[in-house]
Amino acid sequence: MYNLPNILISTVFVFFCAFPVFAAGGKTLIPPTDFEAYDTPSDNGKGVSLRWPASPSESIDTEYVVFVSRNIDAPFVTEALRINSQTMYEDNSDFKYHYAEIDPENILRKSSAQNNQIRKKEKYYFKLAITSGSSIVETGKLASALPKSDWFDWKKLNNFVLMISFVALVLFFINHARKSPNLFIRKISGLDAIDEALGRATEMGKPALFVHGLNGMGSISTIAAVNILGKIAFRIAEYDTTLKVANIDPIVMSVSQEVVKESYMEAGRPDAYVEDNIFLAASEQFPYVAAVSGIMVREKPATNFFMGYFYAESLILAETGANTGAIQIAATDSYTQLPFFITTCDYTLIGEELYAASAYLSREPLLLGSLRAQDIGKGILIVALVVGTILTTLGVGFVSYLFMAG
Amino acid sequence: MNFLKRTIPLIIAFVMGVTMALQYYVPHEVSQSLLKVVSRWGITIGGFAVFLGAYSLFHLHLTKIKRKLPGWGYSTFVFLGAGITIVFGLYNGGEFFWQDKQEGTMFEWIYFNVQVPAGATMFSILAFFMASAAYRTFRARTNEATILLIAAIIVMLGRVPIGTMISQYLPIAADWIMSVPNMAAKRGILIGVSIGAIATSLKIIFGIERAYLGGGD
Amino acid sequence: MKKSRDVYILFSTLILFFLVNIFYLSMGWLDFWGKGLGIVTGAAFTLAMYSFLYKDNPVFKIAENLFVGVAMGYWIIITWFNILKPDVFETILVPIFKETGTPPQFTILIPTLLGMFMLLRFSKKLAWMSRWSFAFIVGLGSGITIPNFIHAFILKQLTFDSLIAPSIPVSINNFLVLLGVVSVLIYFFFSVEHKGVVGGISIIGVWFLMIAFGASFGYTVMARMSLLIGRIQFLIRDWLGLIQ
Amino acid sequence: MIERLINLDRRIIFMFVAIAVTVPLLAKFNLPVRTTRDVENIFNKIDSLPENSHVLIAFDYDPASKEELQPMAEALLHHCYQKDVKVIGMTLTPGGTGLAVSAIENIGKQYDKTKGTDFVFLGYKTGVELVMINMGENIYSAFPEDFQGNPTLNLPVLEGIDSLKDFDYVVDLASGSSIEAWIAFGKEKYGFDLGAGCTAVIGPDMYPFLQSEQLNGLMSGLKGAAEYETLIKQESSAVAGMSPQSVVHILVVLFVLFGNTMYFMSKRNR
Repeated sequence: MYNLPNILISTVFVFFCAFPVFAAGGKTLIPPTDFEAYDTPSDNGKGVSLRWPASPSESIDTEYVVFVSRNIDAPFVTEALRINSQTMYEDNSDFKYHYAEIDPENILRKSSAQNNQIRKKEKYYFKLAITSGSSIVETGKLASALPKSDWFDWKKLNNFVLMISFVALVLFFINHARKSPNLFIRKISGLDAIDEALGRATEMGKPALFVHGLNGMGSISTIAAVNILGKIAFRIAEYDTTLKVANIDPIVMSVSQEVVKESYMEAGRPDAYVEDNIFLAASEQFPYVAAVSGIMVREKPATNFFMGYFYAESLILAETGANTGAIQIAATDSYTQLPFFITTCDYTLIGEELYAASAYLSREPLLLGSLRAQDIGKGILIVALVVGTILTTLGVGFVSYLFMAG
Repeated sequence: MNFLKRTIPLIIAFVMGVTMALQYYVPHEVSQSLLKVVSRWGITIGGFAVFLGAYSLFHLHLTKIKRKLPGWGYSTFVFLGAGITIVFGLYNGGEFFWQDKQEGTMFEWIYFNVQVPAGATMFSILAFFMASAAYRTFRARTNEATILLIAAIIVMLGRVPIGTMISQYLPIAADWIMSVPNMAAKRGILIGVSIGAIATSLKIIFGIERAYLGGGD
Repeated sequence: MKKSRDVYILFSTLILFFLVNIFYLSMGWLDFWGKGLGIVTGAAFTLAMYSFLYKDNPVFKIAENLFVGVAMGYWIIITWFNILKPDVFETILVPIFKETGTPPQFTILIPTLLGMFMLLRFSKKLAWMSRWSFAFIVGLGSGITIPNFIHAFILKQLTFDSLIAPSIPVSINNFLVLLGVVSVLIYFFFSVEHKGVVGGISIIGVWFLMIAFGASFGYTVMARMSLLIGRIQFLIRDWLGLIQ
Repeated sequence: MIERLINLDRRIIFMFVAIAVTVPLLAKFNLPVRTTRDVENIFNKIDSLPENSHVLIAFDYDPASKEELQPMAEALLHHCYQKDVKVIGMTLTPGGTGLAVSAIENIGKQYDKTKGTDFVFLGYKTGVELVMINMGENIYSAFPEDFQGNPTLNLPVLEGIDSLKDFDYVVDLASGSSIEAWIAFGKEKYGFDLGAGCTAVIGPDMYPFLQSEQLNGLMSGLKGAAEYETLIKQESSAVAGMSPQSVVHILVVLFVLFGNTMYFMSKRNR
């Protein structure tokens, strides 16, 4: 089935091969002594790995060329790879071996302009040559490989083990917390301030203002914020002060109404609950800012709570609040806004402290359990980091190898 | 009915979650094709989400208008803006929406001369509030806030050309702050947040976290 | 009294804006039928937004609500042309009625249906069907998140740099990075009371956090100022032509 | 006296800011911009690309961040077109489409580039990580058509591109969390070189990725854009913005120092 040009090219090839050692600018090219091809491990069945030892004639103007063919007898005309001889060394081989992964089917298809999508499972043959200028010298050995698909990527074993252990941790601790909801959580310092702030509001006879942030009920930050709101409302009912909650999302508003109402009932003060105090301030970011700032300036609440997920509005709200002289307590996991809360509020719960506070107050097993599981996950990573760095310093790469990303 | 409303969604989430998590470890062609198909489906489903957003927005403003809530008059402008844009978008420069998108239409004019300037200006308003907060409220109330403000001042000066003129060490100090303490803290935060995200994903897959299903039974 | 002053300011600003534009257009500095009208509209919206700085006012509210509407309209139209038209309309509907050379891809019906179910969230009776779609998307998202996050944000982020580096500053920095990462992680560790050694390390964690927040603070100031610079450039270059 | 100074009307402070920005712009003095390693890395990467390489630019921002990211996008495009690199644009933000397509096409015209052979804008897809994964498996599946509705298969500009890993370089210009997604679901999953440009707000959060080499370079904010303009020797609006930026930063620093001095003085008086 050979067509004419192929025969021509192969003849040229035979001609080259007849003179294996060519003089290139007075330099003799020595081909690599060995050449191997094998199915790339842990891949999708497309790749073939090629590996060969470095040749002594490597230089900047020398290149390696690999030819590929479907047939051992067919001429090797399609270039599968052409690299500078001083590149693509195998990792950790100390420049002694070259390594490359190629997709032979893709290369052959492109060269023959075929575009059928079906891949045949067949063996590929490879020939390696070293070239410089017009001279080319081939390695005597032909290599062949049959690519095949694999069902597990062994390079990702550590990832898999981590995932499975973390699944086990989360499920175990959530179950554990359901049985014994007294899992220890450290004190969150900002939380003590809540009582103090509410006490002051009572003394001054001024309301406390609670702001949720912009996110809807789907966000964990808002859920945590609503949990804390429930506890604040309980205290408020006991102290007999007014609580105002400014919302931007109608669903968050109705959930907040429920939560606050429940807390008032729990505190035995259902009569003190006023539904209109939990209201929709506006529906867009900046009108919301304007509305809430207006409330702050007009009513001068003694205490402002900013809890949930905040965006750019945080700065304006916290600034206005600080200038009305209110005690401000913030809790957010939006790290970009935290700097502004820290510099304008009296107490700020940072990042995950928001979730921890909500778990601490609500004692919800779901939150407690997963918090504990995450802590253990962090603990493992802390130990790995410290031990791994010490070992690396001592020249032992064991831990860093275990945690290498595949 | 409860089976359709509650159990099936939980099964779908579980099956999808477990399959896609395991898919990551399987390099086989079959698993790759699955990923390709499922991600394409996800994009298509996501395309419909625009109507969720539109519905919430229009519903909110419609309610405002219907109940004559304070400022309801302004809500009509939301419909005006959206209406004009959609009409010109569908008209598509005379080719109508079932043809390919045309260039240089009125639809684009509205985008470039209303949405772009208004959107770009929106957050620049904060530049002013930032300065006023710097003057009136950014206080070194605590040791922590003091460290924060000092780092902020070094970075602010070190990152602009004039910093070099004040002292040649300012940009170097700013670079060091960014790439050592800032980097370390941000990495700590990143690892913590990622563990949190993984835990949340697990809870969703195992049906422990169901907030995404919405309220009701 | 105060209110009438605000109205006075509002109207004089509006009149000034019109006068400036009429002057520019009549002098031919702004070309009405070319880009001129667009630039005037853009300048109007820019100034309307900035009027919020004086106080919340009707002009700002109108501009903002219009903007919100336009942005939503734009989102809808772009979604049609970029997603729904090529992925749904032209892959299923068009090939059924017209010879296009490609057969209709009926598998796309599944995500199309799921997408439509999603919209039933607002129906009282059929809201439960939307849960199937959300379960699909959320389950899919959770599934791909877990292994990829472990790989990219945990394994790749654990760097084990030797504490004895070729130069002393590098060694010190490597040590500080380790200390920073570990102490911040310990600060966010909730199962142990912050006392003794743990307490000490967590205080170091707070310092690292504060320096990092300081950096974010500085960068945020920079960002907002850049936005303002860009808008002022628009006003004095494109609109008023005071600079080139 | 101190109390009155502290409680100065906001609007007076606003005036200071407006003047601090406007006057340097009108005075038109450009300050020399010092380039940093992170920006140089992106520049060197694109500079080293051979002709007809493929660069994917993801315009993941909307008009709200235009003033920071558009100058960056323009500088990057100038450089790509100068190097005769093929530019493929896309976005994950619906509001970003108009800005992206105008930048790609207008700057392309300046270099006599043709749509479809030298550049293409693929348009918008929703689903962030799903889009990246779908592109990583097959780019024609994620984007069967470009922004104007032309079929992408057999488009000359995409010749030799099958999926994400065939790109010589990918740059994400982001105003949100898309860089993290590009790292986790793009770069790490499919293996390509990734650079990023972002608003200054999220800039500091990107440093862990620079150190772990998950990002090869980073431009943050208008300053990053100014550095890139300096590197390609086409100083434009970002460099012009550096003098007001300097002045206004000094103003903010003075405000903080002054405000705190007043605060501590009034505290002592009490």
